[in-house]
Parts: sequence; structure tokens; C-alpha cells
Amino acid sequence: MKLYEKHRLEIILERMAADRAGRVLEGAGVSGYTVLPALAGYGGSTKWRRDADISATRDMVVIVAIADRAEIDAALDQLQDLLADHIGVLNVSTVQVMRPDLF
Amino acid sequence: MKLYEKHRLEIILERMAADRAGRVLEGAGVSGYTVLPALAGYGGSTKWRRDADISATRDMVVIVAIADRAEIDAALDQLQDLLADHIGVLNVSTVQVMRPDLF
Amino acid sequence: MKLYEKHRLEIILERMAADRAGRVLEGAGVSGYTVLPALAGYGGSTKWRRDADISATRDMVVIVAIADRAEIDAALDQLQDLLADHIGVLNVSTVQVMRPDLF
Amino acid sequence: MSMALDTLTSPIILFFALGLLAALARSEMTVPEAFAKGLAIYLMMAIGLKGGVEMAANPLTGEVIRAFGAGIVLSFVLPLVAFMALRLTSKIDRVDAAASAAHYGSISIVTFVAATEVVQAVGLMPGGHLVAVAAVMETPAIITALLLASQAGARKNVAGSQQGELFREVMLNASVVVLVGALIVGWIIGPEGFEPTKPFFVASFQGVLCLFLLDMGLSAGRGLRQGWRQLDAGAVTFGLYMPLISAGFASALCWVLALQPGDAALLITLAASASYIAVPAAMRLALPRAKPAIYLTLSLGVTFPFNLTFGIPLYLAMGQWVGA
Amino acid sequence: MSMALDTLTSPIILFFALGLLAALARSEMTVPEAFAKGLAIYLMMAIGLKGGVEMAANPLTGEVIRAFGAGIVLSFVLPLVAFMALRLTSKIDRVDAAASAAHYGSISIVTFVAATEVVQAVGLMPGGHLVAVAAVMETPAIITALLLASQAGARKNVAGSQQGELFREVMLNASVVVLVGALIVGWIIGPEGFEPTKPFFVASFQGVLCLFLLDMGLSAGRGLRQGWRQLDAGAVTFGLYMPLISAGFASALCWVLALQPGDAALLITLAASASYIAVPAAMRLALPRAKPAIYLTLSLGVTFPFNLTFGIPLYLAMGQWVGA
Amino acid sequence: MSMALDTLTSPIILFFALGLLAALARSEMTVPEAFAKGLAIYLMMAIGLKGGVEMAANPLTGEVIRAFGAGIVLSFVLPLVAFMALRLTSKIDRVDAAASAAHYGSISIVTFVAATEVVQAVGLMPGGHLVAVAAVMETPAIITALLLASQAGARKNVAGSQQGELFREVMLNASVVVLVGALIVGWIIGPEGFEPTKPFFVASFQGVLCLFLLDMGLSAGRGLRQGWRQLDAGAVTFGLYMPLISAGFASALCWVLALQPGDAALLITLAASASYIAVPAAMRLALPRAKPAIYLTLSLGVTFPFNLTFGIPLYLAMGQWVGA
Ligand SMILES: Nc1ncnc2c1ncn2[C@@H]1O[C@H](COP(=O)(O)O)[C@@H](O)[C@H]1O
Ligand SMILES: Nc1ncnc2c1ncn2[C@@H]1O[C@H](COP(=O)(O)O)[C@@H](O)[C@H]1O
Ligand SMILES: Nc1ncnc2c1ncn2[C@@H]1O[C@H](COP(=O)(O)O)[C@@H](O)[C@H]1O
Ligand code: NA
Ligand code: NA
Ligand code: NA
Repeated sequence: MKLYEKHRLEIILERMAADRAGRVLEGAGVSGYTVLPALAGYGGSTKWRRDADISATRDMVVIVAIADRAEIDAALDQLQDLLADHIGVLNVSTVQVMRPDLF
Repeated sequence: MKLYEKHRLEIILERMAADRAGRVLEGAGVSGYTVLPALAGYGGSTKWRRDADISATRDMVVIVAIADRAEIDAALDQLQDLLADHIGVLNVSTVQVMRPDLF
Repeated sequence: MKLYEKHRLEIILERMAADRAGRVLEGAGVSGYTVLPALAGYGGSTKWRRDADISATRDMVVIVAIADRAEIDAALDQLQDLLADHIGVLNVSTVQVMRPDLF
Repeated sequence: MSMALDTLTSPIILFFALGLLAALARSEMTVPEAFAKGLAIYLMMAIGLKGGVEMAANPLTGEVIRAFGAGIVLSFVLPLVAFMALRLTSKIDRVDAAASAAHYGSISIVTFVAATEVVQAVGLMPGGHLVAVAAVMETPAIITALLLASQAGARKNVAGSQQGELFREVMLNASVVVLVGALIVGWIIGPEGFEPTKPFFVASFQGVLCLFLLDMGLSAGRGLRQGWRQLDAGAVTFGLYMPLISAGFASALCWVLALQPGDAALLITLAASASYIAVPAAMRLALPRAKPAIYLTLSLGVTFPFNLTFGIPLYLAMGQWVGA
Repeated sequence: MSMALDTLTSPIILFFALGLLAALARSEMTVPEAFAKGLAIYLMMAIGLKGGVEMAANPLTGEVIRAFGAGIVLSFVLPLVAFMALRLTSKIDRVDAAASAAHYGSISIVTFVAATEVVQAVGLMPGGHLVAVAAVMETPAIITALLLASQAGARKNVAGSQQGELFREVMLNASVVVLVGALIVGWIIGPEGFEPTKPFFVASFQGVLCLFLLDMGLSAGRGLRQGWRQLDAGAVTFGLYMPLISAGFASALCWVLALQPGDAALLITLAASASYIAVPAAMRLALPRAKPAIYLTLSLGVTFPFNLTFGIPLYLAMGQWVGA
Repeated sequence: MSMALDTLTSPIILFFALGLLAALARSEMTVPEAFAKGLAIYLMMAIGLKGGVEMAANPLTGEVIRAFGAGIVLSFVLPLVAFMALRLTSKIDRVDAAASAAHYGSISIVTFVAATEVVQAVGLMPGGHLVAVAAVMETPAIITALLLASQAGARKNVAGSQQGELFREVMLNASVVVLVGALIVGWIIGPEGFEPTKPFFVASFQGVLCLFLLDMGLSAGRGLRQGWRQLDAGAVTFGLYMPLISAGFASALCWVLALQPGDAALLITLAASASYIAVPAAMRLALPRAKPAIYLTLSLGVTFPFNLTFGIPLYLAMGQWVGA
């Protein structure tokens, strides 16, 4: 089956900022994204764990969006701004998809 | 350490169809897969959120399978059929693994 | 926006061994990692499902770490040892990031 | 009238309204899915147990058997009516109409519980077997809907689908297993064996129901906010008049079968209620092309609130009127 | 003295201590987040309902209105005091100080509940409207903190932020919706309508609180273990003396406004308590650069345990002393 | 005989059977893990509190100390017996046999609770300290199993393992922390302090247990469906006769130590029961190469159902027979 090249944006982000990242992606014309819950994490010297903190303030999520490179590029500037304030990191990779028109 | 090339199939799919996708993968000879829960998502103009809908009908999951390209190719035809009916998207990427015989 | 090449390590691992993998990564100098819960899975001939087993002994997690290749290489030896005993598989892929100094 | 007001100011309705308003005002608050699902299991265990214990205390009369028959017939037939009504009065397509119709032939156990409270409040004593009737009404509607959809050529085997998976989803889902299972347990243990579990299953029931209805209000409100754009005026109107049509059919049947007023009121309520958990899940497997936004918005966003507030007092009046 | 001992040997304190010790001993045990969140909703519903039912039974007197006024003033003013204290006595920077100050102007509903038990145990009958005062005190502190932070230039619109999102988070969070909503429900249904839900919301309350406090102990202990390195001695001391300052302010106000001893004791407790759920969430949106490790460790790790054990008996004594 | 029948028709057994049958019939229904874990914490708190309150009311006699001694000895020794039995009668390898043996030396708290109900139903009053004995029996078996496995060279330090992690998992897991902690709390607060929490921890207990056992049935049934292929006939038989051997050992010890019949019945039950939560977790850390499919299927799929249905009446009879 013929596959087509697209890109996969993955943002590891504090849960409270997930809606903001979503709005940035929507604004950049990304056709869809999915948010996954995280369970625990480590960064620098601190750790967090979902069930261990009743305030849930440090919960992280992972946002995955499959999209055209152009849309991801359109989002990156604003995401950099977002990640300057909010806790998180992002990465982009190349993937192959079946129906390129969907993205 | 020497690493070997394999492929990573990622299917973002409605939860109710996860067992069907699993059967397709098993049928194609994929050696294993893991299903992750999603928390929320956006596609086109609609959004969903896990805790926000008591019917849980729109919950999505993410299925990850590390496998040989041949097995993934064997699964793709049927997955295209599956994704024609069920809500979801998939992507394939190239990864490196330690013990190639495991996949 | 200029992006920089880093690597993405993904370990699909039994939950009980997640802390051990975390210590290995910390020891190798990885700057951070995030642990995601899994919901279900298949490997060889057996399946597991999170809500289906009160002992939760077979729960899996997915650990994602974005890092320099050197740090990942430093971790791989010990991870191979870990995965010889514990249930799990790992893969490494190439990704692009915005602020390379963070990793 | 005063009873309608009583209904509207009962704590469960008020908590439902609270959830609905919070969701419409775009509050981000949620009840965690795992917790809500646990509460749902509790509620079904409690209902099943109570029904079974009552059945153990009462002989299986002809009326009981007639009530089962009526429930099964209604669940098979009402989807036909709903399907035709939707096709005539809205722009919803054939597959979506079939899927929605299945919801209206099936039942809502929370609507049933709320009606039980109201029926008991006026001194009627509905039989415990109505719980079993409710369980029996969950399924037949799905069969009718699948027949309707297969005429449209909508059913075929999706890749990876398996012989029996739909059957298991429909006949062995949580609601059937727990409801029927608890009913049988209640029937075996009887009033005496039930006693030690009563503080949990009986005394706490009303309170848990309040908490659960808060969550249902949140779900219904969010469904409305997300889904109303998918519905034309015809569809929304359907969500309001269809329960009345169903109630009409059920009333006629209750009259013919000479059911007692309390049983009649509950059977009418079951007929008028629409599923929003079991049937949607079955539809995702059986008719994945049908759009959940349509059938969920109709059953959870339109019909459920209508039944809870205005429907139930009406169905009680109808039950009293046609009841033997 | 003996009352302080009574407090320290009450089951809720002991379960809190159990959780705290387990976390400090590095036990891996947790209460699942979904379950704990469900319990929190239960607790707020129960508190709101009880408060509303009591309010329905009592007329809205001038004293009630004065209590509301006092609560709002305290919530607006205390963050200023807290901010200055932190800046003077610790090395915490401006933005972190503003964020922490918001926590101290706002309230802890669990501290409030624990105080209510103690106050009732000595025979005082605080009014149900104190629950509403608690709800009203959640928010103003956040406004003050944002003003303090904006002076430092810390507030600007983060990418993707939306008009109204902070307002919704602050005014429509779970705690406000459920507390205020249940209060209104309780007020509408009154004692009679409340009756059937009492086994769940009243009789089970103490037990659920024990379970919840076990989880709070685990959270507080883990917060301490993770966060204490971020705090200098000045900051930790602040977490201990700030509640006393707040209590002092509140006492003066209670005396001026001639509140009754029970109401005074609770208002003093509210002033002395610090938020650890609603305000941290709001701060992540409004002041994302402020470090959660600082404000959470202070409010949940230092102030909450202090209030629960030594604070409450003291605030009761103060309330009795200044109360009319 | 009639008591065996009573046991088999108690609601908790019937709900267990319901879950087991549903899982064997391949129902997809589940109880969410977070909810089930919350219920487990509730159950352990309730058991611990009740035990502690009873201990507060009774002096620590010599018999109490003898019961502790018996529990510790049994937990140390039974894994040896289990290990040898498995090696002799099944094809299970050394490491798997050691890991499985640990489960049989340790205990199942739900089996203990079910037995307590039955023992009290015949009018015996077992001491509250048996809860503490149960807690004490969780751990020693793990030590024996590790010694057995290390002879096979199976233990070595896995990468990333840490000094003390196994100790924390074993000594500070949820079950030990909550059970022992609640016991101490109950012991401190005594009957009077326990009173306000009784509606939650005592009155609701039976009902929650029903819900929990539904989930245990689901787990056991699924474990059986998945795991039976890993077990040869010898292993399955072991899951049925090993509890009887353990019960025999325990009976002898009870007779020697002249324990009272109620205490004896419970100690015999503890000896005969096998762990399915705490020990499996410890084994994943300590002996990761041992296959969970084997030890979980044995303890949860074979031994637990056997004990719950046929075992407990037998252990009661044995307790009455050897008891002083
Ligand atoms: N390099 C990384 N790879 C994966 N996750 C990360 C990484 N760095 C940070 N995180 C996640 O972000 C959280 C906060 O990181 P930090 O702000 O560095 O403490 C961590 O607890 C992880 O969940
Ligand atoms: N391009 C995408 N990348 C990631 N997730 C997606 C994408 N498109 C759709 N999804 C997921 O699929 C769900 C349904 O999409 P849709 O059918 O387009 O409404 C969304 O809510 C997302 O969770
Ligand atoms: N190739 C794979 N890709 C993704 N997940 C896998 C793979 N192999 C194994 N797993 C995960 O690891 C678990 C245990 O695998 P196994 O030890 O092969 O039974 C499975 O249930 C999956 O969750
Ligand atoms: Na219906
Ligand atoms: Na305060
Ligand atoms: Na044992």
C-alpha cells in the first residue's frame, strides 16, 4: 500500500496548559490531535506521580498531532511561547500515513 | 550497542474498535502491541473529553505496535478497511530496536 | 523555526519495573522522561487488560524520554539487562526539537 | 401539578440541573470516568437486588408474565416507529435514523429509578419484576435497528470483527450482567439475606443517585453544547415527541393487558426512555458509520432531561389512568 | 489542653498522620486520583447540602451578611499581608510570593470541615451560611495576587490563552460549582427533602473524611519530601506564622462585627487556612512561571498539617474569646 | 452441611460467582481499576479499625501473643511445604515454584473477612488481634521464597534496582500500611471514637464487600481463562490440596497453643489462604523471571474460589474441633 509522508508533533505538557496548546494547534490549521494522560515523570531534579498529589497540579499530558509540516511550522512559534511559560517539551518526527488528504 | 531497524505503527482509534484492530494485527503476525488510553481530542470541528461523557462512546485509544515492515504491510489493507468505518487515523515510522528477533 | 536533532527513547515496560528504568535513565544523564499508563496489550499468546485483573500485576506503562543520542546509548546497556528480566520492549527514533540545550 | 413541582424540586432533579447548567456555562468540572462507572455499577446492583428480593417475596403471577411480554414487544416495535418518525420529520439519514431508533426502543435505567421514586411517593407499589422487564427491554431494539440498517446496506463485516463480539457486547454488557445478576442474587437471598447489605444498597441509594445525576447533567449539558449543531429542528422535536408516542403505545398495551397502575407507570416510563450507555456502545460495533453526535445528543441531551422533568409525572398520570 | 488532645486523637487526624508518615517513610501506596477526586466531590456535596438545609431553616440575619462581608474582605486583604511577609522573611521571588499569597487568602474546605467538628463538639452551633462564606472566600484572593504579580510584569497572555478561561477556572471550578450548587439545592429542598439522602451525606460523612484525610496525608508527606529543598527557613516559618496572622486579622474583624463564637471560630479557621486544589490550578493558568513546588509545599505540606493539629483548637479558643 | 449451604448462598459468594461466570462467558464488563483499588483501601481501613477497636477493649493476653507467634511461624514455614509440593507434583520450574510458594505462605484478606462473617454467624467471637496476625503473616513468606529462589541462583540485582526498594514494597505496601495503620488508629480511638465512623465502616461494609467480590470474580474468571493453559494438572491440583495442607499445619499449631475456636478458625483460614495482590507485586520486583500467569492463576483462579466456597466451612469445623 502506498504511504505518504506527514509529520508527528508530540508535546509533553502540563495538563493545565493542554487547552492552550490545543487552541494553538487549531489556530495553525492542524486537522486533529489527541491528548494522552501521563502517569509520572522526571525532569531535572524533581519527580511527579499522578496519584501522589491531591492537587494534581503537576500532572502532565502528551499531545500527539499528525499533520502537514506546514501546519506544524505554523504552530511552532506560538508553542515556543507557550513552552517558555508552561512546563513541557516538544518534538517533531517524520511518519507515513495512508490517506494524506485527512491531515 | 548495535541497533536494528524496525517499524512503529501507531493507530489512534475509537476505543470500541480497539479489539478489532488488535485482531487485525494478530492476524497479520505482529508479535505484540500495546493500547494506551487517551484523555481528550480534537478532529475536524468536534472535541471529546474522557471524563465529560457518561456514555464513553467517543473515547479514543492509541495502539502502538513495534514490528517488521512486512507484518505492518500485511495489516495495512485491513486497517484501511477498519478506518473507513471506525473513527481513527494511523501512522507508521522507522525506529531502532535492540533485539530484532523479538519482533 | 530552526529545529535540532535529538532522539526519542520509548520503553514499553511492566509497571512494577518503571522505577528501575527511571533510575537507569537518570543514571545515564537523561534530562527527563515521562511515564504513560497503558490500558491493554498483547504479546506472544497472552493478553492483558488494566481493569480486568485486580492484582494489576500485568499492567504495562510506556516511558518516553527525549534525549541526546549519547545519553540514550549510555542507558541501553543497562536497559538490556533490565529487559532481560522484566517484561518489555524498547525502541529509539530520531526526532527534532526546538531548544536543544534542554535535553 | 403539585406533584410535577415535587418532582422538579427533588434533590436528584436539582443536581441534574446543576450539572446541566455548569456544563452549559462551560465549567471544566468533571466526575472522573472511573468513579462514575463505579457508581453506575453500584446503582445497578442496588436496583437488581431490590427487584430480586421483592420478586422472591411475591409469586410469579400472570400479570408478571404479561409485563414481560409487553416489554419485549415494545422494545421490538418502538424502533420501527422511531425510525419512520425520524425519516419523515428530520434530515437524518437512514443509518443514523436506524441507530437512533435503537436507543428509543431500549431503556434508561436512571429514568426508571427516578420514576420508581415518584410512583412510590404517591403510594403505588410497583412490582420488583419491573427491574427484570427493564433488563429484558435493553436488547430487542438493537435487533430491529440492525434489520432496518441492513436494508440500507449499511451492515457489513468490518475488518477484525469477530463472530459473537456484538452478541457479547449486547447480551453481556455491564448493565445486563449486573442488573440481571443482582436480580438473581436478590431472588436467591431473599429479604433476610438482603438485610446486612441494606445500609449500603438501600439507605445510601438516594444520595449516590444525586451524585450520579450531577454527572449525568454534566454529560447531557456537554452533549448538547457539542452536538446541537448536528441536529436540525426536526430531530430535536423528535427527541421531545418520541417519548410521548412511546408512552402512548405502552399505555395502550398496559390497558389491554390490565397491568396495575404502578407497574403500568413504570412500563410506560421504560418505553418512553432512551438508552445512552449500552446502545451507543453496541452501535459503535454494529453500525460504526452512524454518528454518535446525533444519537447521543438526542437521547442524553434532549430526551433524558425531558423525561426526568416533565415526562415522569405525565407517565405516572397515564399509568394511573390506564392501570387496572 | 484536653481539647487539643481530643483533636489530636480524632480518627481524621490519626489517618492524616498515617498518610503523612507512610509518605515520609517512602511507602509507594497511593489512593487513585479518580477515586480521591470522587470523594472530594462527595465531601463538597455533603457540606453544601448541610449548609443549605441549615440556611433554609434560619432567616438571613444581619449577622449572616456581616459574615459574608468579613469573608470577602479577608480574602482580598490577606494576600497582601502574606505577600509582604514572604518578601520580607524569605528569598522567594515576587511572582512566587504573589502566587503563594493567593493560597493564603483563599481557603481549605477540609480544614473548615475539621474545625466544624471541633466547634460542634464543644456545643457551639455555627450557622450553615459559613459554608457559603467559605465558597465566597475562594476567589477574591486570586484577584489580589494577580494584581500583585502584574506589578512585577509577570502577567501577559500566554500563547493559546483565551478570553474567559481563567474566569471559568476560578468561578466554575469543581469546588465552587459543587459547594455553591449543593448549598442552593439544600436551601431549596430543606430538611424534609434532605431526609432521604442523609444516610449517604450525613451518616457516612465522618468515615469518608477519614479515607480522604489518609490521602491528604500521603499528598502532604510527598509534597514535603519533594518540595522542602525549594524552601528556605524563612519560607517554612511563613507557613507556620502566616495562619496565625490571618487568624489575628479575622479575630479582630469578628470582634468588630460581633459574630457569634461558633461562626467566629469557623471564620478565623477559614482565614487561617490555605488552598491546595483550586488556587494551584488557577495559578498554573494565571501565573505559570510561579513554581508549584513552592506554593504547594507551603500550603499542603506546612500550613495544612499545622492547622489541622494545633491551629484548629487555637482558632476555636480565639473564636470563643472574640465571639459575641 | 446446612452451614456450607448458607455460605454458598450468601450474597458475597453469589456476587463472586456472578463475576466468575460473566468472565468465563467472555463478558467485557469491568470494574474500573481506580474504583476497585479505592474499595480495597476502604475494606482494609474498615477491617483494621474494627480489629483495633476490639483490641482496645480486650487486654493483651498470652493467647494473643501465641496467635502472633503461630502466624509468623506458619508464614515462614508453609512456603517450604508449598515449594516441595509443587516441585514434586507439577512441572513448574524452581523459580516459579518459589514465587508461587510465597503466595501460599502469605494471606488473602478477603478470604479472612469472609471467614470472619461465617465464624461470627455461628456465635463465635474471634479476637480483634487476628487482624494484626493477618497483617503480620503477609511478609515472612516472601523471605522464605527468596531464600528458596536464591539457591536456584535466580536472584541477582536487576539494572536500576535500588537498595531498599523491595523492603519498601513488602513492608510499606498499601495493604500493610492501611491495615496496620487503621488497627493502630482503632486501638487509639477505642469504641467511643469509632462510633461516628461506624455508619461508613461497619454498616456499609457488607455491601461494599459484595461489589468488591463481583470484581474479584471477574478477575478470577479472566485469570482462569487466560492462565489455565500455563498450568498442568499437577499445578491445578496443588491449588486445591495446598490450602488443606496449610490448614492441617495450622490446626495442629492451634491445638498445641490452645487457641479458642473462633481464633483458631480464622488462623487456619489465614494459613490456607493465598495472596493475590501484595505478593505478586513483590515477586515482580524480587523474582521478575517468575511467570505471573502461573502464580496468579493458582492463587486467584484456583485457591481463592475454593477457599471461599468449600474451604471456609471446613476451616470453621477444624477450628471448632481443635479449639480450646
Ligand atoms: N526530556 C524529556 N523527555 C520526556 N519527558 C520530559 C523530558 N523533560 C521533561 N519531561 C516531562 O516534563 C516534566 C517536567 O519537567 P521539568 O520541568 O524538567 O521538571 C517531567 O516530570 C517529565 O514528565
Ligand atoms: N491528525 C490527527 N492527529 C492526532 N489525532 C487525531 C487526528 N485526527 C483525529 N484525531 C483523533 O481522532 C478523534 C476523532 O477525529 P474526527 O473523526 O476527525 O473527529 C479526535 O478527537 C482525535 O482524538
Ligand atoms: N512488539 C510490541 N509492540 C508493542 N507492545 C508490545 C510488543 N511486544 C510486547 N508488547 C507489550 O508487552 C506486553 C507483554 O508482552 P509479552 O511479554 O510478549 O507477553 C504486551 O501485552 C504488550 O503490552
Ligand atoms: Na424506550
Ligand atoms: Na485563608
Ligand atoms: Na496462607
